[in-house]
Amino acid sequence: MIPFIVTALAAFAIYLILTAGSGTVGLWSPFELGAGAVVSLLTAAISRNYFCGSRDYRMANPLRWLYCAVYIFVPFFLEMARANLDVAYRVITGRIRPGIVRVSPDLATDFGVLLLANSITLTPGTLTVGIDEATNDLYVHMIHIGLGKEKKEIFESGDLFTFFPLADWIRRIAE
Amino acid sequence: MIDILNGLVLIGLLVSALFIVRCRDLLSAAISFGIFSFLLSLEFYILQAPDVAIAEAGIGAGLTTAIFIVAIRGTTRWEGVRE
Amino acid sequence: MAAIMTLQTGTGFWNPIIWIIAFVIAFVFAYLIWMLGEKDPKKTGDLIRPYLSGNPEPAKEAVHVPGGNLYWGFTEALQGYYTRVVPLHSGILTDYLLWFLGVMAFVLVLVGVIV
Amino acid sequence: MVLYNLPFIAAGLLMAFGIAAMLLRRNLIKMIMGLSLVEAGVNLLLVSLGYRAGGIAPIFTNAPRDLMVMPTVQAMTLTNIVIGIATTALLLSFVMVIYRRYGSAEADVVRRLRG
Amino acid sequence: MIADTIILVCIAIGLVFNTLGVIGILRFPDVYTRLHAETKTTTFGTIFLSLAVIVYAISRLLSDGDAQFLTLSVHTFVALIALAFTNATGAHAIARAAHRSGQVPSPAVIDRYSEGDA
Amino acid sequence: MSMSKIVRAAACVLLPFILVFGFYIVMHGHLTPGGGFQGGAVIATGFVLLMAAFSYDSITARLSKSSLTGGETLGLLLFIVTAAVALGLGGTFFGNWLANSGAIFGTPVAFGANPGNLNTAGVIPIMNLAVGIEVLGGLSVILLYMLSGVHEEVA
Amino acid sequence: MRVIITAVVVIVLSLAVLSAAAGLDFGSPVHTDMDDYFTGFGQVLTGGNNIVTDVVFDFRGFDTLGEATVLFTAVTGVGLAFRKRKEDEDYEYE
Amino acid sequence: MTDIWVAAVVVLVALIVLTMVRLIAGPTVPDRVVALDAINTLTVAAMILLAVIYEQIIFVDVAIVYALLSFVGTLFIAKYIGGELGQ
Amino acid sequence: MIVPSLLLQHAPALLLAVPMLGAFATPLLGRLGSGIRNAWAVLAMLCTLLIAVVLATEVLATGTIVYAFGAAAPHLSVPLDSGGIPIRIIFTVDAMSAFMALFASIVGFAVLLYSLKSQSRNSGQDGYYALLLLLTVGILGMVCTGDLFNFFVFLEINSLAGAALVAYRVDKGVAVEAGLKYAVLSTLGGLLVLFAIALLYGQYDALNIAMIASRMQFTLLDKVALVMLVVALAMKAGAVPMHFWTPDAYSMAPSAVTAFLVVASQASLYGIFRVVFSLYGLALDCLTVGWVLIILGVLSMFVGVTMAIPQKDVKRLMAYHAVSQTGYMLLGVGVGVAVLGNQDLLTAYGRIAMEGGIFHIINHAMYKGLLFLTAGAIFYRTGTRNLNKLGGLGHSMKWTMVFFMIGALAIAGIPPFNGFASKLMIYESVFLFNPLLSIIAMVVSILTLASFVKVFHSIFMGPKLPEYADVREVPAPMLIGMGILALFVILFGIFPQQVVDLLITPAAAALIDQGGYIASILGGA
Repeated sequence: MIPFIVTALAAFAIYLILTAGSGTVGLWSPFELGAGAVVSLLTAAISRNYFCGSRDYRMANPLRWLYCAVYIFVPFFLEMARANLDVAYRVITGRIRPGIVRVSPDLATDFGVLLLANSITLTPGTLTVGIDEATNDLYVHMIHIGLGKEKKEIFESGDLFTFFPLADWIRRIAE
Repeated sequence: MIDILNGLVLIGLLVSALFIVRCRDLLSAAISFGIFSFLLSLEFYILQAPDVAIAEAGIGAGLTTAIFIVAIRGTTRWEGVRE
Repeated sequence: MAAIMTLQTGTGFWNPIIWIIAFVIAFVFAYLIWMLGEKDPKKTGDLIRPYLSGNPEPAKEAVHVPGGNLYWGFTEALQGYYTRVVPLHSGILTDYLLWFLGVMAFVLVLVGVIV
Repeated sequence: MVLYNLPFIAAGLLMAFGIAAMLLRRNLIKMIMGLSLVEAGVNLLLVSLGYRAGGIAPIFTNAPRDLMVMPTVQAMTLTNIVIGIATTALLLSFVMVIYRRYGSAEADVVRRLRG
Repeated sequence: MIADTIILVCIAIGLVFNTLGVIGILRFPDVYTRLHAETKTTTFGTIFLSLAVIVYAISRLLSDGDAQFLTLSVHTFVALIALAFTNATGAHAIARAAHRSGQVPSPAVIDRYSEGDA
Repeated sequence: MSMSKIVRAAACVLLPFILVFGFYIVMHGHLTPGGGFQGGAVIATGFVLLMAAFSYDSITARLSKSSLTGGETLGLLLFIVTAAVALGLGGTFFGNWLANSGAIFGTPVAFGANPGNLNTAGVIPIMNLAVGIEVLGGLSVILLYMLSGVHEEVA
Repeated sequence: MRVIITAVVVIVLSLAVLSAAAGLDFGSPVHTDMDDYFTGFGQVLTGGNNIVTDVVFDFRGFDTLGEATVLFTAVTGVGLAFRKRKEDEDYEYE
Repeated sequence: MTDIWVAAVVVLVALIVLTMVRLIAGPTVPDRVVALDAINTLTVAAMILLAVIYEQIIFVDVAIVYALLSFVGTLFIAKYIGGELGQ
Repeated sequence: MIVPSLLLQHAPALLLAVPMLGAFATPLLGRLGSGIRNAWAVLAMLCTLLIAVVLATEVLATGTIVYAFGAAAPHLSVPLDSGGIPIRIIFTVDAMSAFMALFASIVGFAVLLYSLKSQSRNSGQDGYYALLLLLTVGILGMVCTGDLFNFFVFLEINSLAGAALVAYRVDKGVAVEAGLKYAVLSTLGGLLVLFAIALLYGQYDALNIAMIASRMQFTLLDKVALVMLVVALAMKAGAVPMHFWTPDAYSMAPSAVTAFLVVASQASLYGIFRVVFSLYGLALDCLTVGWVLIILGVLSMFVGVTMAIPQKDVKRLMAYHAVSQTGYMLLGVGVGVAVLGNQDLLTAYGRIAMEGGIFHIINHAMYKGLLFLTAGAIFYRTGTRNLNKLGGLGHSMKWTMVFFMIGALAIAGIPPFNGFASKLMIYESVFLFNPLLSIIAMVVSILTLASFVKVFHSIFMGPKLPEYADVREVPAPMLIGMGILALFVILFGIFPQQVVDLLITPAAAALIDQGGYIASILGGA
């Protein structure tokens, strides 16, 4: 029952975002609200076992979402911008030193791993190639490894980023 | 300006169609088919047919590629394989 | 009765009743001829045993002609035609498509679209 | 004027490519891809038939303008797209079944029916 | 107009990064490095292009007060999120598949993934 | 075999979003671009996403062919019945018996620019929903059948 | 020989399908009366803002039913092709 | 102002055509998938910009569908390359 | 009595809606049990047959029926405010359409009854019955519609349902090969038909056949469209040299389906007639198109029958005969087209030739359906179709033998069966047009007889073979299905003039009368 409710609420929120600006009840017209209710119930009936497959409801807390938004707009975006300039430099000069390294972020939840992996992938210069299903260790392809760094057996997650420890942020969001 | 746009998209369409015909690797041809569907959808969009563009994007780019890949998995990847 | 069964074909007509009557008459004639024959022929003896060129008739299973060989002479006589036509039915889908589109192209030229 | 007809030319070329793929390639999946190309060409032709210079999409929203492109062809194209994927799926599953029995998906191997 | 300037800058940045991404796809030596160029740089460029659209929509929303520009900005933002999310996951899937299919990163100083349990 | 954990988690997060978006397209078919086919195709693609991310066995445990074909058939029956109700009301087959009637989906609309009110267009939303259900069932079950063919061969 | 025939067929058919470009004007169709009726009256008659949907489900609804039927046919056909057979139906093929 | 948007779209479409070089040249299949993904991203960008050019707000829906659904094709190809399809 | 009036008023719509509803519900009902499903399928087909009868009587009594889908009233084909153009999908059921619909549903009903028993051992019957009903939908839609795009949609339903049914026995893969060939060819044909429709739409902005006909200019694009329509539909009808899919598909499909596929081909033939007469009419170059049809017909007759003679597979042999018989129809109607512009010749023999061709359509459907069903009965009991292995079945399958004999004599044009009546009309009128063609037709007829003598000899004659010692007569539903068709064969043979007067002459007149067709849609224009 709880997965159903959680999924329905999430679906309803998505529907409201999509139809924002359609009427006068707040931003929505009453018919849209009714249709949204029906749609979210249908969606929840279909997808509750996937959306809440892990039976882990800590992401239902709105504060975490607020935190997530902050994370996306400030540290992540800055990291991305920095790294993009780096890759732009490498595209132009062609000076690369690629390799695949192992990173151990110590994250427990699936959502956290997903967020971190996508952050790593979207941050230029690094690309998640694989994942150790048991320990959640990530294998990361880096476009430029500093001289001598490849000797390290396991990278710390902080080694991948310059300004912010993104893994710590994600731990705060998702765990 | 819009005409240049139109022409570029059509050139892309023709190139990917030619690649579909020419390539002996069926998997590459299927990928090219995906690109072809993208560009066709963009062309429909430019021709003011958003309904058709959505249908082509959903069905052409998503499902048709998937169906072709599954079919290639069920048969063979290379043209000209005889057993 | 006869009138409603007549098929007018513009230049002629056809009436199944007349044909049926003709068939009946022919049958009656055949029956009459059969009647004229000997009433009780001998049922046994060498007299009624069939011979083929002096040899005794083989069992019926042995002379059963399978369907595939029935028109052997006909196909043999038209050998030249069949050696050309049968390979056309090659079973290759590409050939079938080529015939279809080829006829289309031919008719396009014929009608005068492509000069 | 001919250059201005770019979408028509492209649609015709797409159909020609598809037909060429069907006639020149022996792989069944490649032939089905050719069929899909022909279908895409027809779709493109249909949609460009309905285009009117300076027209907007036939949807009434807050952005009014006089001229609208023609809606009927778009409806027809929608129908054709769904028909196209239905056909493609059916044909590809046939090819999969054939491959399982014949061990090949080449048109000149798949020819047990001939003559 | 300040909005126009912002839009112009955003479009310029977006186009530059998209161009760099495409050049990177053409220049880099192997799949993994090309994926770097493709996923990140084009996504980043697209983010800036979408940002231009969002700025445009907000400026029109403020000047006209028309609710449809709210829809425009929200939908653009949704498209952006969807794009970034799917692109990242897709890039990971391709990289993993390429590695599983036996493609080693050709200029590479190290490859822990092959050494590991992959 | 299923794909990596990252892809699975992404599919699980994306699935409700795709479903909501598909239903959004279906419900707004008479107002914005889209409609039954397009929305149905989007939802079907959502299911296909699951088929891509998870292994065949774990998919067939939750998505059964018979329920999908049942949904498809129900959509078709709803469609044809909606069209045939017009016969009973004195119209013709496919007559739009709800348009401009003032009842549900029957708000009249004036000609011209229009922001869009969901409560319009007569039987069209109902038919959109029917076709949407039909298309989602049909397309996803086609993929499921083809995957089962591949699976049989591999096993 | 075969190659020549194929080439000729492809060329003739290409010319035929390209004839559309020679005989029609892109962007300015000659007759537009049926579609003008749709864009002019469709919204008022059915109440839907999206004229394409109006055409698909109202004016040409029967086509849509036919098209849904095509999809149903394909699903049934695919299901038959991949069905689980309890028995090997016994027949011989020559 | 509109000219700027149109020019941006033209550049994007030109980039799409340029990316097709990788599609044709790319020695392996993953390379071609990279081209597919790049074209997908660029097309979404072009669609969003075109919605502004045409002043048709609702056209953005097409871009969303696009961004969501092309992912599925990529996943299937990746699954095939990784040898995991059908198991 | 609201139901009969409703039925009368909406017969064209119900004719399609009832089998569709039947097809959609069949898989659902199949979960409840096979008996319920079979009863449902029979009920749906029976209702379709009844509606077709009602529709045909109505059309023959009152003339062309028009049904506008979604309009305020069924006959309101042209909305008052539209400026005189039809905008909705309109069914135009004239005498020709009603005739085709009538016999298609008769054959369909017989085939369905036959299938109840003949398919009872196979798996996947839910899909089988649904597809059979869908094939009916496709055929009925093709013959009833007055809208070009609608015609295309039903053509696709026809193709796909037919291909799926051909591939029904997937075990050996051979049936799937036949289905694939059929599906690829007919899909490409369908796409070319759609291309032609697009060309017509692009010029005239109309999809209604009558509307396009009234605006017809016969420009270059119209010529391209004409060729594509005619050739693609001729391919679907199985005319030589585009007939290659026919023997494959006909021989590998279940026999009941084959009998129905014949009708599906006739529907494509109807499409050609509709395109040539109603869509283009006098505007086209009658002599060229007529001769194209005649040449296709003559080639079909000759190649079909000569290819049939050396066959060993009984269904493949019959399939080649089907090709050959299609040639007669093309020949008859082709002569009609060739003299379409000349009123004197038309009354002298053109009309008779067309009537012969059209009469041959119904006769062919009946006796060829009967023959395929008997072949299926033989296959049902013996498990083989190889003529070299068969023999001596006349001892144990007497009814089947009688039905086969009726069908064989009818196809060979032996009086007093129905094949003779239509062939006689064709011979006489074609002889006036060109004696050579008539002589070829007669020779082909003789070869047909020869070929069927062979089949009859090898299957039924001869001693009882040991491997077929325990072969019995087929069950009753199969015999009933064959009996219905045999009854029609005999009836049409004995009362040809009645059938011609009742059905064929109005149909031919409706085809020739292009002005009347246009006027029925557009009003007095």
